[in-house]
Amino acid sequence: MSETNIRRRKLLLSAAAAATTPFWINSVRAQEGPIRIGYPVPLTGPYAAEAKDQVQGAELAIMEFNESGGLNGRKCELLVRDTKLSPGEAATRTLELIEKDKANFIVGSLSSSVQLAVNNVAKERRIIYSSISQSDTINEVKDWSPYTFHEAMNPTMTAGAVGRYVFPKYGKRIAFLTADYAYGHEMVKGFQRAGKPFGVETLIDIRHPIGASDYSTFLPRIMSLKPDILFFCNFGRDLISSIKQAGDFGLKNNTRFVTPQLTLTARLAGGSDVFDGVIGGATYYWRLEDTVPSAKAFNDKYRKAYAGAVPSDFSALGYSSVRAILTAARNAGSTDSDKVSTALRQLKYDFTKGPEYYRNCDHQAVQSVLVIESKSKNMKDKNDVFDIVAIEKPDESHLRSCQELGHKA
Amino acid sequence: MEGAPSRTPYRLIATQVSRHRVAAVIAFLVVLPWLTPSHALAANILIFGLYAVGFNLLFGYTGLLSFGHAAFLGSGSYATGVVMVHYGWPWWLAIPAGITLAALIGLCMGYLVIRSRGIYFAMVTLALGQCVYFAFYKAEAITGGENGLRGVNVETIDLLGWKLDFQDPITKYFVMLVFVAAALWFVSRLLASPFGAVLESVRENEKRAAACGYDVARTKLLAFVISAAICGLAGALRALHLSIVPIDSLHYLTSGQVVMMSLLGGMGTFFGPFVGAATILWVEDVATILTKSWQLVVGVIFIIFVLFFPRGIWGSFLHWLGRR
Amino acid sequence: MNHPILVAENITKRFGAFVALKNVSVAFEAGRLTAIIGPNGAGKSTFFNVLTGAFAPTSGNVNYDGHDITGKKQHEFARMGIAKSFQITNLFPQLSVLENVRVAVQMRHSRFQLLTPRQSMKGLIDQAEGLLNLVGLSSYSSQTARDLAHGQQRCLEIAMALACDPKLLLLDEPTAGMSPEETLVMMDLIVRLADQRTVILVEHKMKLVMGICKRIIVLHHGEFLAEGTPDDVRANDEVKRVYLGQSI
Amino acid sequence: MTDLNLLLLQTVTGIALGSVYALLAIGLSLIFGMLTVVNFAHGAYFMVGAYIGVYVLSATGSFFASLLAVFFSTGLFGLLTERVLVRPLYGRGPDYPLLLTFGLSYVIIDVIRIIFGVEGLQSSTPAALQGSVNIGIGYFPIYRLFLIAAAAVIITALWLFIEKSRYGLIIRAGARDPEIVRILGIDVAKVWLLVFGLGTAIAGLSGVLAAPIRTVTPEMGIPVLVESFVVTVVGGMGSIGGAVIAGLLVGVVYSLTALYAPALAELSIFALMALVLVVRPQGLFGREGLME
Repeated sequence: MSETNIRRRKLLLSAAAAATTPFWINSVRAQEGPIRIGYPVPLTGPYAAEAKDQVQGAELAIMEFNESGGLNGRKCELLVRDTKLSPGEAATRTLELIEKDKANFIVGSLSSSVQLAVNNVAKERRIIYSSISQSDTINEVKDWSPYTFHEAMNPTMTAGAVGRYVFPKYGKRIAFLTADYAYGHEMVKGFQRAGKPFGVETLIDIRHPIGASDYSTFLPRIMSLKPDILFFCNFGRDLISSIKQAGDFGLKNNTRFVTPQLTLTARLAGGSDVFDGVIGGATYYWRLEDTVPSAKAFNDKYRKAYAGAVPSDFSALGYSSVRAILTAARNAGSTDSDKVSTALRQLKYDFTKGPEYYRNCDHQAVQSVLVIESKSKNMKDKNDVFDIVAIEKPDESHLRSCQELGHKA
Repeated sequence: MEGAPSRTPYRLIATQVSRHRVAAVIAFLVVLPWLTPSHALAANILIFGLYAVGFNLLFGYTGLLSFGHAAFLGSGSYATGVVMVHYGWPWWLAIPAGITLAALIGLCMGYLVIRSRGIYFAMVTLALGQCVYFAFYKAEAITGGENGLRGVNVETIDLLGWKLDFQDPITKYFVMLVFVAAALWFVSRLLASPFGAVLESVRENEKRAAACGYDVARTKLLAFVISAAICGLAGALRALHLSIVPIDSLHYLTSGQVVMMSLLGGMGTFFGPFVGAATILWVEDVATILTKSWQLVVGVIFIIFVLFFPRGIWGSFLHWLGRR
Repeated sequence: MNHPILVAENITKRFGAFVALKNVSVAFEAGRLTAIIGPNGAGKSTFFNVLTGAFAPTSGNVNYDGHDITGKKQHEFARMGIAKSFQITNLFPQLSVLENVRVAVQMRHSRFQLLTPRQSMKGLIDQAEGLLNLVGLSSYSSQTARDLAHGQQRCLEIAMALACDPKLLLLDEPTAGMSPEETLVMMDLIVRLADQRTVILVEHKMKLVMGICKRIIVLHHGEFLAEGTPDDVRANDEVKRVYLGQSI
Repeated sequence: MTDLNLLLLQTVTGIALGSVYALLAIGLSLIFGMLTVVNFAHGAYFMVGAYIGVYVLSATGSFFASLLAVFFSTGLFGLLTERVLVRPLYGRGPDYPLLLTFGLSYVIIDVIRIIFGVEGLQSSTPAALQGSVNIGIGYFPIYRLFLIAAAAVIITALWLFIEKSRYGLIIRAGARDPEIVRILGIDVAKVWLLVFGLGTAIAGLSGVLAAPIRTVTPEMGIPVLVESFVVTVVGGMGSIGGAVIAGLLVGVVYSLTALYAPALAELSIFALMALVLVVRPQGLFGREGLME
């Protein structure tokens, strides 16, 4: 076949494609057919395990929704996309989800920067986005939109609850080892805010580059100050490395290690020795089932669906965010962004951890915060790694006020 | 080569395509959105293709392997985003701002690296690129730091009273294509110009070019700055496309990506960068759905090309056409 | 004696502990064809590289037309009218023969012109074709430079050196690796070139230069040994001793 | 703790950090000096070394056995890489091996992800080396002292090998001029093979030595690559002594900056590099003209 022939065929093909591709993709979102939830999460990269939990939680919620008849018979499907933990990649995937796959809602993400990127793309196109990753910034008026919901806790709540627990118990002279990005900075602010009434004294706040592999150079100075509490305001691998190295320097002998967010996945990756005695906050821990009925119900469903596995914080977030949106859609009787947004605002729910609701001004999920301590003894099974030492009840007064965030209400 | 008799239809096509190379590339880009699985992917190919064109000007035509070109893509994006978000500039004025900053950073970086050659050049550009990364990372108040810059939003474009919906992916694509086409025209003219000849001579034999009387350092510096400016334009368009500027657009892996694209497509060819960008982004897009090990797939393809097809896809194709 | 166009004064060049040139002073007369000869390791190539600015001398200086040019950059030499050819063939291998010369010709006219098509600059192409004609390569103009035979490549290099219309042309062993036929062609070309400009030739094979050069300079072990007409040099006892066993 | 003690302790910390940098840079520099190949997969070999080390340690319980296993396995892996992938590229210009190893690093990282998973491995300090000890100026982790000693031993062994052994002589000659080696009737290809393997083996060793203090993950080699580039540029590509001194220097500069201005610590090593480039483009101990 000659080259010209091939070219002509290609041209015909693309003309045909052009004819079938509507130019008005953006204007009308499908009100028929299945409900589509776009789910951009970091399937590959360092947080793949967390992402997998998020997906499993979301799928469980969708299974329940479909089994109970959907939205007047309309079933829901989950469109999982890999963000590779990159905001640029996430923005592209979100564009694809909205433009090509006609997603009705977007849920997901697992980093401060990725959720802000996804949020920006979704809000411009008036699509509801529910974020399941910690951030204070997304609550603020600059990034927020009527279509932005924040299911995860935010640093102010998390650090606040942990701080209110540890300050009276372990002392008022504190030091920070902080990952130098929004998450770390916000956590520091959260601790200091909570510490003000207790009169805590910040000895030093050392900022380390995110993703640093060696923390030794920051440790001698902290040691020389002999703080009562050392806060590790970092996440994932940074947390594991820095806690481990600080332990090696012998810092643990006189100083209590605290981190705002202590997750099951990090604890399992780091090992019991490294984390022994470390205190932190959590959205969810499966042992909540001992006291909270909805947690028991959620765990049972999860175990049944995933061969006995217990849900992590990320499974719980994935589950409750998706379930909240679908419940709201059912309440609204529609998938229209404005109607569902209103319904979400009116929603009071208890899916995994006791009662929750979205605050009206910034759509932050007001929820209880768990304070947990890592243990190396008396473990019932491999997942029994924390003791829940305190639970702070849902309380708007622990959040930054709407005015502070720049909202009118 | 010029003036070579075209005996077969294949050669005839090759000659025709290379004679009207800008038109040929634009024709491809016009139909691209209907060939790709999604419009967003087409827009990414458009942007990264231009990024690779800028890079290729330095690598393919001047022979300098830079591992720091993300600095230009990223600073182009940031400058465009920052003037829009913080200073309320209109989008059409923000694009030149992106180009300008990228060119300026190119000038500073070029001044430092132009004395080093070969592999050293690659390493030093990499390290300086990381410096730029840190500078933007630290300037959190302006750039948003790790969170990236959000809010580079354009809803409609007003063209003398004719309103275009910039949220419509096809409209957005074609608006960006206008800029890419202009850049391609410029690069094509540049390559055909006397200066283009000097670039080639520097690539071919630096010592000889100097002996002929060309100031090799200044020639390289100018090439470096122009290359940076084109990558800056790609960055500016990327900011508009994504409506955000992610910090990893400055990361060295983004520099590595453009190296892969250029080599895979065919360095020193006009169309190669787009072929390379399309291939890598497409493979990533498809491989991501099929397997979690997309990096493995991309890496293996890349190694095969380095070993067996150093001319790249388009370069090998042209070579094959030429031999028919 | 004509006025000297190029003067090397007390040139010393060291590479670490090794002294390649020791206090060499030579003046080259304008309009002459001068050869620098010497046995292997005499320092000819080092001297050539110092004269053409490729190496900076450890001490001493080089004057061209009354100006001190020591330490000037490579490209400035061509712009002052000093051209050279290298000992090892040095071309733009993937460009066409015509383009090789055209780029060289272009230097005097356009260096940073970005948007004019180079094909539209007919004058440059004509000049390049003229030079190819001069060195006998007209019929190869569309070939790729690396596909030429060795002797042709050397001729191409001379054409490129001529492109900047040099007053002074320095050639480093132009006949190295050539067949006897090619050597004859090259020698003939050099004699023709020497009619219009000063030519300095570095040569290993003494026999070759005896017939065509007006003046010969002999180096040995990095030092100046002798200077004079071919006959003077032939008669010089020192030179005889150095070239022991070779017929001069 | 007095300020002087803090300063000293910070310096020791920097030396411990720098010994890892030095080991990494030596491998890179060795390969470059001999083969003029910039190994972009160097960080990947570091990571592979850490993985194999942790795996062998948990299987055998012997840290020494894991060191040996890593040295030989990453070395063998390097030999294979050179023989199969890099060798066909000699003579095609220095860019090609660089590009190849860049692609290879992608592949190695993903293969490790497939074998060991994406989460990384738990790596603990060998029991005998746990805890910290008072070194007169304050408490310092025993393992980091061991790290300094281990790096010193490896560097000395390498120095003896290069300066005193027959192979070392060939390597030194070959780094100056491959032609000489060829004229001496030695198979240069074999020497290059050996050097590549040696370089990757040392990269692997630095990985296993760093494993107990870092998190062992597939991506752990990525920042390491950039850092070792900085060290080799500062020390001078191809100079082994330069790599050692620059490694320690970069470690100490980083550490002291971290003491006074922690936020600038990361930038400081790049600033150092930029400074060296301006003042001495070939690096502190680099030979001029090697890059051309």
